[in-house]
Order: sequence, then structure tokens, then C-alpha cells
Amino acid sequence: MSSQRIKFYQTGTFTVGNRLLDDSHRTVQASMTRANALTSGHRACQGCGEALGARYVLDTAMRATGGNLIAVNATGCLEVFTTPSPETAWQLPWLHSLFGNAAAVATGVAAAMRVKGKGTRVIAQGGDGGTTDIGFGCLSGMFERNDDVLYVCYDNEGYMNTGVQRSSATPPAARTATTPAVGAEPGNPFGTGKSLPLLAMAHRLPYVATASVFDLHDLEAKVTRAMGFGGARYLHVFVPCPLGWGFATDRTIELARLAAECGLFPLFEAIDGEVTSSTPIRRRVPVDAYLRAQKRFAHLFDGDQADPVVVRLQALADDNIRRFKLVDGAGGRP
Amino acid sequence: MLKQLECSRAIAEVIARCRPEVVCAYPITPQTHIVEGLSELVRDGTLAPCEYINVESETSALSVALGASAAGARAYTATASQGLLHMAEVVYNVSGLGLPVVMTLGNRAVGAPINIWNDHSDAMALKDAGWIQLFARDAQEAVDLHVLAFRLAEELSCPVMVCVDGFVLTHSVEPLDVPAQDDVDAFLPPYRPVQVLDPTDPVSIGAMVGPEAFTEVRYLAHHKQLQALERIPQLAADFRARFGRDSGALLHGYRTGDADTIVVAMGSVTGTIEVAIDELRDAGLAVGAVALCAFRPFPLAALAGALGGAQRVVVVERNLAPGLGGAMASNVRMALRGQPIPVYTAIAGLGGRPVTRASLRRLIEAAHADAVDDLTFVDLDNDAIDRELARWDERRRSGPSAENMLRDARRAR
Amino acid sequence: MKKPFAITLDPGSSLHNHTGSWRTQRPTYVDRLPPCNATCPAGEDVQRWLYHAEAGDYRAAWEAILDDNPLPAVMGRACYHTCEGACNRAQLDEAVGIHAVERFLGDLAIREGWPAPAPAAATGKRVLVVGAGPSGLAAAYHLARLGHDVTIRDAMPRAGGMMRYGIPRYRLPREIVDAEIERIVTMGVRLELGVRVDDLPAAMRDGGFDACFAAVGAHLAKRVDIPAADAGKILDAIGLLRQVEGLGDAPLLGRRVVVYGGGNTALDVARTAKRLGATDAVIVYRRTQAQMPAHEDELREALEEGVLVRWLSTVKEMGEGELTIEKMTLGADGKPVPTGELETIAGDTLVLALGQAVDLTPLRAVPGVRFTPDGSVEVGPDLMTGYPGLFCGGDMVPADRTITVAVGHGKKAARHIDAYLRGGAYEPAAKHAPAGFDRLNTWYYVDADRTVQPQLEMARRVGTFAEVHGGLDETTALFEARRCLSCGNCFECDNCFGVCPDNAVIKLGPGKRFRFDLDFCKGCGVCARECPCGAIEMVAEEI
Amino acid sequence: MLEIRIHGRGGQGVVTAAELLSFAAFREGQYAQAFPSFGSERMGAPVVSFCRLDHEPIRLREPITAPDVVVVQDPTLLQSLDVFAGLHDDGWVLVNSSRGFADLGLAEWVERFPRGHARCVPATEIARAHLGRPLPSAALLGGFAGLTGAVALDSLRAAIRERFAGDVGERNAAAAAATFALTRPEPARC
Repeated sequence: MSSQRIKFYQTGTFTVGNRLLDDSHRTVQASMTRANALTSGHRACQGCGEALGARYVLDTAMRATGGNLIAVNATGCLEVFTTPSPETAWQLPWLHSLFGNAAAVATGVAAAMRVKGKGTRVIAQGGDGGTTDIGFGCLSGMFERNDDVLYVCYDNEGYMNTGVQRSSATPPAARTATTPAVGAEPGNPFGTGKSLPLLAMAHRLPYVATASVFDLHDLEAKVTRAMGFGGARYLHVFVPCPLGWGFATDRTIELARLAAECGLFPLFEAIDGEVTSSTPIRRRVPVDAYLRAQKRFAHLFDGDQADPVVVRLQALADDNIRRFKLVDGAGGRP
Repeated sequence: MLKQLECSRAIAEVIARCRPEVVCAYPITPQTHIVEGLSELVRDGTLAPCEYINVESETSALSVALGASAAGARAYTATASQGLLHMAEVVYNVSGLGLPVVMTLGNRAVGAPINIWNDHSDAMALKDAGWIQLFARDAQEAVDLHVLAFRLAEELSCPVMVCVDGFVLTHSVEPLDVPAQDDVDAFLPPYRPVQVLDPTDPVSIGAMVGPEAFTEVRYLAHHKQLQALERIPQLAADFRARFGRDSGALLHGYRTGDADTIVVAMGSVTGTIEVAIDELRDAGLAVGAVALCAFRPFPLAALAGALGGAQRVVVVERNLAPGLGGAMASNVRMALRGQPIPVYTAIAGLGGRPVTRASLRRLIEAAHADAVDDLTFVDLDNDAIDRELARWDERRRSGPSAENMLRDARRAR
Repeated sequence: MKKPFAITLDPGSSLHNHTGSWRTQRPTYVDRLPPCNATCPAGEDVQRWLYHAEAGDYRAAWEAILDDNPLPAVMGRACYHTCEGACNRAQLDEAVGIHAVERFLGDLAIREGWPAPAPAAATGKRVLVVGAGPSGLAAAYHLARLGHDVTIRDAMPRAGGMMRYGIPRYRLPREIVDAEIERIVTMGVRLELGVRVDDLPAAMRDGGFDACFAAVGAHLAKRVDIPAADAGKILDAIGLLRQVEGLGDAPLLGRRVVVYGGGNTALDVARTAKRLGATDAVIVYRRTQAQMPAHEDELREALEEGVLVRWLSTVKEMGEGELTIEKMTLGADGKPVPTGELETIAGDTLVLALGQAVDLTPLRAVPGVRFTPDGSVEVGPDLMTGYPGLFCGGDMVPADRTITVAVGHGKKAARHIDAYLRGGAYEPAAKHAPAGFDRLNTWYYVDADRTVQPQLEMARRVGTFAEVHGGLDETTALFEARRCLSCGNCFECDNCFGVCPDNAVIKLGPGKRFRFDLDFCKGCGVCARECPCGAIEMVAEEI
Repeated sequence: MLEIRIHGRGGQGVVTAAELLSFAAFREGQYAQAFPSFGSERMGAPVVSFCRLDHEPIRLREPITAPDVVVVQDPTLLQSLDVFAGLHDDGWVLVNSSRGFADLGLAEWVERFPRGHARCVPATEIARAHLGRPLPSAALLGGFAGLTGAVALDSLRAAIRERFAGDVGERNAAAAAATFALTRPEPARC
């Protein structure tokens, strides 16, 4: 169990807060004194999952470090929508350099903090493009040196900042501007892409985890745990993108939930390269429920017949469920 | 105190005395000896406190320095050639953010064809990246310029690239005086950043700037360079006062007073040129030389002053701007705008080809007689060129020119 | 710090950028009507009192019940809880055991001696309540709270009406009834027992009452003619239950008792017969189990206790120690049709449980009062009869005859009487829109099966009149209260505050709920979608 | 030269509208230039696009600050921006609203324009009816054509069909025609 579940039943146990709970059991986001590290007035799309994810992560890290935190940001949506001069939405020390070098810049900041003995902690953050693709070299270097940085990838499965192109985190069959839904195998080809969490684990990092904006308790527990480790850590946060995926702006969290509960996005954590726990699926759903809600998969549901691609995607989900042990016993209620 | 030292080692030692707090290194010839020396000085505790970080690429090397500098640490790295181009976007970024990183550039040709020897192609490729570029004319200046560079960088909050000719200077072993720690400490105050990442006073550094302010941001970068034009001579004077030698300047003039012909160059070729000038003076030619130390900012006024009395100028430069001629000569012409004197461009010493006193004398003599073309390639193997061009005429595709020419050269032998 | 122009910025300066201008729809907090409340005949705001109970503030929870119902301990036992039938949680796992929590609160209040709320300042108006059953008691209680001077008159020797003389003890212990009545009396309500009121206008006039609420119930047993060898062996249910309560002679039933009818009273009688020592208790009912009006739980418990039921059967004749019954079949219209097939079953006594009628005698002569064809009193929406100032409720008027309806009538009548006495009309507040299951986001709720109330062991159940169902203890009551989904009403879970990508929800602090910051709300709708209980609505922006 | 400025929100097809207009005009042999104004704002944020139409080649590359026509795709913008900035008094105004200028509080203001130069059209309603989705761009372009006569309806429909294949194109073309019919000046009576 990745986050400590509340044993005694409470009304709305999985909600952000709960008036019945002790403060220590509520999420950081329930607190009136949360840092709001990413504050109002930013220019993210309505219903932006990344804006949510970044505030969740940084506010938690701010609490975990007593506010002694610096953030380094890769180029991308998160950077552009938060800091169009002359206004910034950040309320913590924040540095943006380039698209592909966030991990290395963070290494530099961490080195400065170490040499000055300040104890200030460092988070580097970027989208999936800046993490899995252009920034992967710097990131791998930061990993293998075990620099004291928590790298957070906000994964919206594509290059949304530049207009929704494919990244190596784009899922199979998804339509993007560079994997159009035409031809024999429409959308992103199967058998491509990479799992950064597994690559991070291969670096034998002290801590690697995946999290999602729909389960705040789980996400915050992971950030808190990550900040308890020294050295290089990696957190991969699933952040749906209403624009890039094509869904109504109010369904961001719902989509994140469906992705996890169908098994396509497994929530787990790994210590020293070994998976140590996973967050069980509470109400399992078929991948259909997740895919149908998005325009980027609409071509799978054009005809009268179920597309065989859906079956392949279900197989991927089932494989995750088996591999990460996402279902215990009966597997929650369907 | 003079010691017989390899220049790279002396640079490592002087860098250590500048007390950088973060040193990032990615090996590339010919700067490797510098960062190797630093790694030893950090490991043995000579340089402390300091974080020495072995990175996986030049992009990371300068990025780490960038992060460290933004977080308030004095940061240093070194690179050369392809390495500089690999980190190119970070080079622009460091200056754009106004971070006073100091970087040694062991000047080296840029491939292909791959070539590890000296010329200035690398520095010229990034001359407009917003960094201050200082060229060392000799090994001692290479050492001294680093002390000056840190102070200049931090005063202006602008990065400085110290350009040291690869092998020719970096690997030269000679008597060198490494500035003493006390003197360095007195000359170079601790780093007080203009902006810093500080949880007690948070700021966002690196905002996206749109059309409404980008021009102004760029103007201010230019303004910093203009300020450097004023500060460099002052710091050079300070340096002379404390260390007792002339290191660092906008430019160094040599026998220019009554010269009709003045040679302009940068880097290690300066010494050879001065010898050639002496010989030609002895032969009665009114010739002199100017060695540019500052290439960015470009000392337009100082250079115009130094060249004011000449009837012609010969720019000897270790780089080629294909399709134009020389980057340096174009800049020199800016200094002489409005003056009806010819500026001859001589491309010399590319990819490590020795620039010899004899060649230089031939060049200067010819120029002095206005018997050179506007663009001259010193010591060009015209036979090889002619044969290859003939082949080009026969067939559009004749195989790699470099291999053809090597084959010809073997035949010729 | 002297910051470099444009590239280095002051923290949080984006607050100058009011992204509220992006919005085409705005979120709004709403309170909706949960199905429990919507279906409660007594109008209990179940969600509201459970909200207090969830926090362990039992006193506040109990007081919230008392706003609508003065008899929580009784109701927690004897109400057939339509609320639970409507509870949205039933679509998730099982309905919240609302009655069990109510009973817990009611019992706790009795144990702790919590008083009823202090009445408002005296109005000087006097009201006569006729009938000390649940409806009359409720009316008296509410009227007293409103500051009126109330007198209850009842023909019976003890107060409680059907709570005492209709519902057996094993379902409703008498000390509970007594305690809750005592609390009302303590408020200053005068109780005059053993006084039959035959002329209501006279009683009002003579007693100087400004208004009257009559709720005398339906005590007249309906009968059918059944040929019998010994008519003494045919009893009526209501009479039998009164006898058990000590009115008149002790009942003599014999070993084999047959009960004729299919309502709750039939089951009460059959189960009572078992407790009085009958070896056989057989219910004869004309229709099928599905058509039986009795409450499902009651039937189940009766069957557990060994009561037998003859479905689709009518009693034709009562003989000596046996009865003749005729089998029925269902016609095309779903009504039972005789088959002519006869059968003989053993039976020493036949108890008729065929329903009750209202004794309309006291109202016959009252000018303006009218009656419905089936023998109820006609009242307006305000429960007033045609005679000014005379209101009726409970089993006397056309409605379901349950204790909960009765208590609801009492409250309703009290409000209208109050308005009448003040010379105005009571306007009930507009009802909120319903909080349906489809508006809930149930992912946020943990699966939690209903708490099972302890039950008396079977041997003691049939041997005594001890209460069958036990109550919840504090832990289980708290657990059960917390199963409430708070349908349609904010329970301060902080979801909207947490899930807003634009930090445009302002948390106002415990008990104060939240506010939207329309300077920054872009109108994405995530808050509404993720509100677990459906208490946020998106409304198109007006231009 | 006719200079048109279109105001809407990110995601509503503001940029596409300007482009379609330019395609339609090009079909008629006009010179047309369409260009967006990109900021760091995202979906939902107020955005603006521009279109110039002329019978001569267009060399101007500056943003349109004094438009001849202002098209407002989303009336909620009226609260937060001066969408009519720079519009001159003989210009044209087309606002997407099922209500009138009076309801929008603009009754007095639109009086400055020549008769028939300012119109509200229920483009979102028309879009819903034809597309089943509230995307008012095509419908508004039909309104623009009817109002100004600057492009013919047929050119516009052709441009729409060229951009959107199949059914989507047909539906958008129909939406444009519907709004065109609403805004076209009354034919003169014989």
C-alpha cells in the first residue's frame, strides 16, 4: 500500500480533505495554508491536468521540506503558461533554462546548495517530451550520478505545447498531429515508446514512483516519501490534457481515474530498482470506458464492430494489472 | 613566482585560487588537462568547498554551471570545439539569464572532417551568443585572464569565455607564475549574485518574454557588453597594479606608432607575429601589430585608435567564414568604417596548421606592397586544390575531397 | 534583490491576470434535496442530522431530529423508514441504516436526559389537541415550541395511542414511549387522559381554545361476516392488542391461532399470539406475498419466529377447532378470484386483522366538516377542516396510516395552526431540486457494508415480549452515520478546493464551506464533476 | 482594403475562421491575408485573429488595430475586453448572440454605425442545429458574408468544404448558409 489508508471508514475517505479527519490525515491540498506554489492567474487551458499536478507535487514538497525548496523547469506548457513575462504564477524559487536540460540545471542547483550547506532541496520538472525524449540524456546523467534531485515528469502523453505531436510517451493507437488516424495502422504505432519509470528503475534509483492527479492521497504520500530519500529520485505523474486528448474540460480527473482503473496507467513505487508496492484498482473498468471518452481514440470506435486495437489495448492493461499486481483477489467491484 | 608548468595545469591551479564552488566537466581535447587538474585539486582538498561534477555531455556541463550560478554558487566549466557547439543553446541561455559563469575554451577546429587541433572556428561560431570573449595571447595571459574573467563576469553578471589556443597554449610547458592565493582573494571578492534562487525571497528566473519586451532585454545585453568595454581596461590596470604584469586588455598594440602596415590577430599567433614584425622592422618596413584580447565586446574605438595611422591592415585569423572570408576581418572593418584603407584578410593556421614566422613575413611583406588579394589563404597547397577542382570539373561527384587530396599528397611525395 | 528586467519576476505576480474573463460558465454551490428527506413522511432532514452524528456530535444530531420529530427513539424503532428505501447508497452497496442511528440518538437522549428545546416566548394562544397518539403528541410538541399553550385530551387511560395500543412491545418497549411522552409533557403540555371529547366545537368554546387539532386515530376494527359455530372465538386485532396492553380481560387465544389479513397488524397479532403461548400462528391472506401490504422485514421476522402464511386463501367458515378456507387464484386483473377449492385447517381462534375505520362521531355534527366516501375527514392542504380553527391529522385523514405520517401531520398541523393563530398563512419553503444518484461521484466513497443491528436470540424472541432488535453502540452508530453520502449537500470534503486547476476556490474554514473566486475561475467545471455529493452546478454566464 | 478582426476564445476556431475567409476571398480572385495573434494563453483564453482582403497584393504585415469589421465569436468577451477598439464609425459589427444589442447593453453604442452595419446573429444556436456542437465559426462567416457582401456565400461554402471533408464540411456549409440568409439585406422590391 503506497499511501497509508485510513483504516476506520470515513465519509468520503478518498476526497481531498475531510472535516472528520485529523489534520495529519488530510491532504496538503485540503489545507488553507497550503503553499499554492503554483497560484492563480496562470494561462493554462481550462481543466489543465498539468497545472493541477504541479501544484499537488510542489505544495506537498513544500510541506515536506518546510518550504526550503527550489524548482527547476523544462521548457513546455507548464513553463509557458506559468511565466509569460511580466507575470509568474510561481511562489517558490523557480528557474527555467531550456527544453532538454532541466535535470542538469537541477544538478547544478543541488550542487550549489550542497556546497553552501543550505539543505535546500531541489525538484526538477518537465513534461513527457522534455523528460522521455530531448531531456533524457541529461536525466540519465542526473540519475546515474545519484544527484540529490527529485525529477518529476508530468506526463500528458504528447507534445502539447507545440500542438499535440507524438512523444515517446504517447500510447499506442493514439492520434496526434504527427501520428494521424489514417492508413493501415491509424494513430501511434504499437511497439514504440518507452517507460521512463522502468528506465529510472534500471538506474537503481533509491526511489521511483508513478502517481496520478485523481488520487491525491497516493500522490502526496509518494512525494512525501520521495523527499525523505536523498539522491536521485523519479516521480512520473499522469496529467490528462483536455486539449490534446479531446475531452470536455471538466473530465480531467475522471480521465486520470479511468486510466488507472482500467490498468493502462499503473500506480506503483520502486525502491532501489525493485517494485515494492502498487496501488490497487478499486473499481476496475474495461479500457473502453477510458478510450471512448477521448477524441484521440475516436477512430477506434468508428465502425459497428469493436476494433481489434481495443483488444490489444485491453491486453496491455491486463498485462499491467498482472505485472504490477493491481488487483487483489476479486479486484474490487467492477 | 615562476614555475615550469604546463599551461593547463597552471590554469587549473589559478581556477582553484578563484575558489569556484561548482566545477563541471565533460572531457574534450584539448581542455582535458585543465579539468583533470581541477578534479585532483578538489579531491585532495586544495579546492574546498567545491562540488566537482562529472557530467554526461557538454550540454549538461554548462547546464549544471547555469543551475549552480543561479543558485548563487561561483561556477566554472571548460570545453572546446564540438563541445561548445553541443552546448550551444545553453551558451545563449547562460548569457540570456545574465549568469556570471566562466568557461575556458580550448580553441579547436570544428569538424567535419574531425580535427582536434587549434583554430578559432569554435569561438567564432558562438561569438554572438552574448558572452564576453577574451583571447589569451600567451600561456601567462591564459592563466591571468581567468582571475580577471571571474571579476568581470560577476561585476556585470555576464558570462565570460576565456579562449586559449588548443595545444599551442594549453599543452605548452613553460615558466609560468600562478597568481598567489592572497593576491587572487584581494583581487576577486566573493560572488554576490544579482539574482539568486532563495526560498526566503523567491523569484522566477527565466520567464518567457514576448515581442513587447524582448528587444529591450536584448538591448540590455548589448549594454552590458558596452559596460565591459569600459571595465576591461580598468580591471587590467588593477591587475597590473596587484600582479605586476600586463595581462588582459581590450587589445595589445605592438610597434604600431609609425606603422604603415598593421597586422591584427588574436591568440597564440601574436608572439610569432611580433617576432616577424621585429624582423621586418629590422629590414626597414614600417610595420606593427595589434593583438585583440577582447573580441566580445569588440573594441571598435580602441582598435580604430590603434589602427588610426596605418595605410593598410592585415587581419590574420584562425578561422574561415566560408562564402565570406573571415569573421574577425569583418569586425575589424567595422572599426575602420569611413577610413579609405584596405583591410586584407589572411586565413591562417586552420585545424592546427603551424603559422610560421616565414609565412607571416612573406604575407606581411606582400601586404606592405599591397600585393595580396583581399582574401588570402596562408600556406595553401594550391596544387592539391587545383587537382581536386579539376576532378570536380570532370565529374560532379568524385568522392570525398579530403581523401582525394591526401592521395594526391602521397603521390606528390 | 535587483531583478534583471523581464526575465526575472516577482512571485505570484500572475495574480494581476484575472483569468475569470475566460469563463463562459460559472460554478455555483447548491443544496439539493436528498431522497431520504424527500420521502420522509415526517419531513426529517436526515442528511442534516446524520452530518452532526458523523462528527460524533450526537446532541446536535438529536436536536436536529427534534426540529421535525419529537419521538426519535420511537421512530427509530417503529417507522418503516421509506428513507432507506430511497437511499442513494443502496445503489452503491446497501442503504444507510438511518433508523438504527436515529434509535441510537433517541436512546442516548433518554439515557442522558436531554430536554426538548426551550419553547419560544408565550403567545397567549391556547390550543386543544384531541388524541395523544403520535400525531397529537407531535402537534402538541411543535405548538408548545412555538410558544402556544397546549392541552391534550385522550379517551384512553394512558397516552401514546397506537404506539401503546397498536404496536407490540417487542417492537416498541413501553418505557421508550413513556420517556418520549414525558419529555413533551415537561415542555408544559397539559395531558388530560381518560377524557373523551364528543363535541369538538363545544370543547373548544368551553375550554377557551383558539384552535384545535384532532387526531383520534382509527380504532374501529373492520369486520366481515364469517359463519361461526362459536362467535366468541372470533376476535378483532385491535381489541386483542389492547387486551395485551392490559385493557379489559386478559386474552384467551388457545393453542392454534389463525389471523385473517395481510397488513402489519396481522403480523403483529400472529407474532403476539406466539408470544402468548400459541403453538400455531397461521396467517390467511387472500392475495400473494408480493401483494402483501405488510412491511417486508416484519414478514421475514414473523416467518423466522414460526408464523405460517396461507397465501391466496380466504376464510369461509369457523368451526370447532378448525376453519374452512377457500383457495384463490389471481385473475387477469391481478385480483384474487375464488377457485371453489376448499380446505380445512386447525384453529382455536380466528383474529380478524382487516383494517380499522375512523370513529367519526365527534365530528358528525360539526358545521362545515365533511367526510370522504371511505370514512375519513376531509381537510385542506393546511389540514384544516371546514370548521374554522379545527384541524385534523393522523389516521383520521386520507393518507397512509403509519406512525411517521402521523408525526408529519402533527408538525404540519402545528405550523398551519401557528400561522392561523397569528392571522396569516404558512408558506412552506420551496423544495430544493432532488439529489439523484446520477449526480454523485461515488468513487470518493469507500465501500462499506451496512452495520447489522443485533437481534435477540430466537428462543427469547418467541418466549417473551422483550425487544427483538438491539440498538447500535456508539462505534457502530458512528460507522453507520458515516456511510451517509451527503447527497446534494456540501459536507466539506475539500474536493472543490483541491481539484481546481486555477486555485479559484476559497476555503472559508470549518463549517463555513467554500466560495468561488470568480476573478480566476475559468469555468472548466472540474469542481462540479468531482464534487462527491453533487453540490456544485455549472451555470451559463449571463451577458 | 477590408480589414477584419475576429475575437473569440482559444479552441473556438478563431484562427480557422480568418483562414477560411481568406480562402473564400482567394477563390474570388481577391488577395487575402489571414494571420493569428499567438500568446501564451491556452484553450479558453481570449484570442484574436486577423484577415485582410484587397484587390491589390497586400504588403502590410502589421496587426490590425483599426479594423473595418469586428466579428465577436463569444459574447462573454464583451465583459472583459474592448473588442471594438479602433473600429471606425462606418465599420461593421457582427456579434454571436441569440439576444439583441439592447440585451447586451450596446443599443446606444451601435447607433453610430450606418443602418444594417451592426448585427447580432445566433450563430451558436445555428451551429448546434447544424453540427450538433456549439462551434459558431462557420455560421459567423456566413453572417459576415451576408452582412458585408465582401465574399460570396458560394465561395465561403467552397472554402469550408475544402477545409472540412465530408459530412462535417456539409454541415458547416449549411450553417454558414443559414446565417447568411439571416443577415443578407432585404432584396429590393420590384
